[in-house]
Amino acid sequence: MAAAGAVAVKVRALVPGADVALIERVLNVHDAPSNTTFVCVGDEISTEGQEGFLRGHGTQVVDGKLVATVCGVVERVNKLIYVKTLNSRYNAEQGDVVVGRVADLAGKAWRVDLKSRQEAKLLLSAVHLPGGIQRRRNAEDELNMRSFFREGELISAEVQSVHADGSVALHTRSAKYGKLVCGQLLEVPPNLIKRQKQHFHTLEALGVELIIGCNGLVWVAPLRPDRLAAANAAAGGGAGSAGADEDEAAAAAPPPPPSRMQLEVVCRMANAIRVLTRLYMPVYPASIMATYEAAVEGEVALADMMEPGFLEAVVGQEAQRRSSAMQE
Amino acid sequence: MVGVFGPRQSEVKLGFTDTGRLNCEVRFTSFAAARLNKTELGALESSAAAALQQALEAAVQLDKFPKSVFDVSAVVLEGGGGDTGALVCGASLALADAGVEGLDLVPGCGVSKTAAGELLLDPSPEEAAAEEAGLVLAVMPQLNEVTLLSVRGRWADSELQAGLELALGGCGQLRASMRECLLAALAEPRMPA
Amino acid sequence: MEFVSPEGLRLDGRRPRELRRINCQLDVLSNADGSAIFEMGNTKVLAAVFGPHAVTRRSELREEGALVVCEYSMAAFSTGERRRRGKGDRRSTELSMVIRNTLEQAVITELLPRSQIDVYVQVLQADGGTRCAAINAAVLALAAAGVPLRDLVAGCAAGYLDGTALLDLNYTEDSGGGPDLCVALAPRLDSLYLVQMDNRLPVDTFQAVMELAREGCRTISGVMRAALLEHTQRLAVARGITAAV
Amino acid sequence: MRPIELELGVIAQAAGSARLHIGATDVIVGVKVEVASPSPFAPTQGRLGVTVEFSPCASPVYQGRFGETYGEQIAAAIEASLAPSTRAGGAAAAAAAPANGGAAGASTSATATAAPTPSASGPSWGLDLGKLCISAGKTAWALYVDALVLNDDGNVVGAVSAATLAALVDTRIPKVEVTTDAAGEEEIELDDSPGAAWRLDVSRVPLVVTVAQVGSQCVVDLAAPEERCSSSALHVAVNRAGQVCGATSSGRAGVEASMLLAMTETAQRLAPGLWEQIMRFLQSPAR
Repeated sequence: MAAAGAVAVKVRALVPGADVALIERVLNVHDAPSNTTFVCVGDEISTEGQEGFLRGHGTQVVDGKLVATVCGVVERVNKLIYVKTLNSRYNAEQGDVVVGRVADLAGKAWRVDLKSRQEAKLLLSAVHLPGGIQRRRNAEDELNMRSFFREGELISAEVQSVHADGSVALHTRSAKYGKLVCGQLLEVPPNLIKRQKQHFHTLEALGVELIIGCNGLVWVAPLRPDRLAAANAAAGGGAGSAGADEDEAAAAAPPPPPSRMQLEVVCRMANAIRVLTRLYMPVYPASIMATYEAAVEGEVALADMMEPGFLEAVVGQEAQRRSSAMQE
Repeated sequence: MVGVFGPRQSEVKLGFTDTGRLNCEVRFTSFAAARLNKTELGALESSAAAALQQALEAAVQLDKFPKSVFDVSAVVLEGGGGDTGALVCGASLALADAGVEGLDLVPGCGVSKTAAGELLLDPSPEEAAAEEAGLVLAVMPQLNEVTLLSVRGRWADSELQAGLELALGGCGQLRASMRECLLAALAEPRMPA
Repeated sequence: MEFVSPEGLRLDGRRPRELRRINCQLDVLSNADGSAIFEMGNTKVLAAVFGPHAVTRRSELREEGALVVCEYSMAAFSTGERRRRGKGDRRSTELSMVIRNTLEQAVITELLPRSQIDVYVQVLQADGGTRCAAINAAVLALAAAGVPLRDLVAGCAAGYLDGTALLDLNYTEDSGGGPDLCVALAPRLDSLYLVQMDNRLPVDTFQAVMELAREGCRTISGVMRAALLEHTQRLAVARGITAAV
Repeated sequence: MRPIELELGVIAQAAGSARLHIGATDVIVGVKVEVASPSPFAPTQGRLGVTVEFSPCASPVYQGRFGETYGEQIAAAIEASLAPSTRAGGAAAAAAAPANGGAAGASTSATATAAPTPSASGPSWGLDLGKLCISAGKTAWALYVDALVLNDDGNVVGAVSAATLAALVDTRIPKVEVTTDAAGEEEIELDDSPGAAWRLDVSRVPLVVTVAQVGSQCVVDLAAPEERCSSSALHVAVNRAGQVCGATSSGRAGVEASMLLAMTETAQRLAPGLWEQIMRFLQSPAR
């Protein structure tokens, strides 16, 4: 991570499960309010005091009793009882904003890896043609599909529909969707991401663009005033720079190379998300900003953001926030 | 002895790439490596193949051959010291002879450092066995780009630099003779395949 | 060789019906969707689950349910005597099949049509009972990955040496030449998912050994359940779920 | 560089072991010692074997035999850094064999002398395999270094090398005594008590550092996504004094000669500090 020549290397003991211990210590797991019910696979879920129930996700009925099939938190909505898992793959829902990587081309569609349960397809008919022309896609378009998106490229898209068998169809029929270049990609467990009204965030004051994909892939990039225009141009065929992504090296890529300041902000933002992920904390703009600001205020160096010291500070901050929320 | 086959179509199961692929295979004849048992021979062959692949990959313009594969198979007839260097030279010549577009010829050669600190270009087997340290270098002389470097033994800074320069010089000489050889081959009438 | 002393103690000082010390760690690898380390005495097994995801080989796609893929491998340093085990030797292949069969029954595959779950089991230390430890680690990893399971299946071995039924054999006892019974049990459903035995054993003793192994499975399942619950609770708290309610 | 996290003695069945985290890269190295017969090329030396395996737990792509070649390459680089004569010398001796054989017919001694014979003080760097000899030509310790990569987040070579160093420090080799009985047969007695075990001298063991070229910069300790952006890399073995003890290049593109020297220099600057840091940690009482 550091530039060549920096010799200071830290060597320390490996403590397995240090992060978890940290959470436990600071957030007082055992003192947590126990009005929620945790279940483990095979546990019986009590249905007492309820006349009849509806079996939801993560449950099965054995000998007339409701039994959990996943580990998680029991949720009850009227008669429906289901178990919410805390760690599982992304389950697509219509309208979700997602970030994915083009895996390969299959006939008239791109197969996109969303880190989801099943593959997602982006049909050729679901992308804008150059110049926004409205017409049927012909065989020539099919041959030129690689000029839109190539294998290995990152794209942002929206879930158009989820088929009955679970497979996903995407579309990029909006200027905000499309190819992603010159930024960093982060992987977050999808359960840590909350579905929100807005998944595209431009933080103009900092010069950062943030896309929080519902599928757990998060894109952080320096804000380019011309991005929307560039996205259109890229879709307009003849996309030049391919392959190299998600790295500072991408700073060398065409139009105006972001300043060092901007890159630092991007890295700090990315590290803030990494910290949250490591601590199993929800990832949404407010939490990212809080972590980011804590790092700026504490004058924590970029490389030190993953250090135990800062992790502890973040957890401490969270604990404080919660206790004040409780008092209110 | 090196043969080059290709370009041919890539196997579908390997998936799509927009650049070509280079498969290298090296075999030692049983008398070239008589003292080795099967497993040692296998290790030697695979490491030689890896080195060969590395040396050539940068020189062949693979992006001009999308979806295709080249097979380079080499047989070491007699191990007489500096096998890796000779392999690289031979394979590079074979690729050029097969009409594969390349950035440059890739000569390769070795340098040995004796216990007394002397540097020997292209060491003989006895010299190589008695060496204190050695290196193998493959380079594209026209571009001055090193494609393969493998150093063994302990080197002081200045020695390493001197050794590299010596090897670079050796590669320059090799390239000249390789070029002549290719030109001579062009001049000769070809047998129809 | 005497495996059970006159005082009724085994070579490692355990009682015949006693399990070794169990330790479970969850989510140990960052790349995997779910991972777990299951330790039982000196046996230590790591399992990683990737998926469910789209099938990698289309020819293996199953419309009706998920495909479970298993690979079992032993680290070169895991055994007492160092033996270079290439990947894919016969024992590993056999064990991969055994684990796969067990897990395929444990996972509710119908809920995940057209998808694939990769389960990789890596033995870090082997001291008898790797088969069962591998199943336990894999089940923990599956549960940690949020894959729906019929029950918290647990595996346990039992044997019969010196006229005594012994629970959870270690390596020395395992190579003692006596019968060795490996069982995987779904405790709530009370159904057996795997029964494997080598060597001969009288039918009436079999009952006793079987009962012992099932008892062991129940205990192990309990330990695994506690570990999973604690882990779930930690995650929930970190996520602020409890605080929000 | 990213901070390194180390844990020793993780594998009970090994003579020495270490687990190392660097970023999300996670490797376990186990060292095993066994009594074996020495190689016919070097009758007075112990044997050394290095393997590097990628666990499929690291990523599904390592399923089956995939990644074996990569592992072999890393193993060769590490092995060459630990002992000067095993692999490189073996190849040289093999190459020398036909030449000598042709000249001197049955004279096998010619190759034996031609094979690198380290001076009495041991080799100038690496492990002193002469110390691993129990009885010349008959028995010697075989040292097996097995690395298992559980997670790949870049800089695997560096991680394996550092973990190997730590595992070697952790390694205890039992004392043996050779007694000759009446019939002239040699017998080996093992002293299993932990107090009688000796440790290896690691002061000359070099560390392998990977320096990569990204754009026109020399970069060390790349994370996995960064590794995909680098055009070429040089694995340099450097001892604590900063001397180069071997190097291998990898990557798909050529490197300019001047760049190559810059990369070597970077490694030379980095490695001694890293070496000292690791040793200081291993010797600190906090451990």
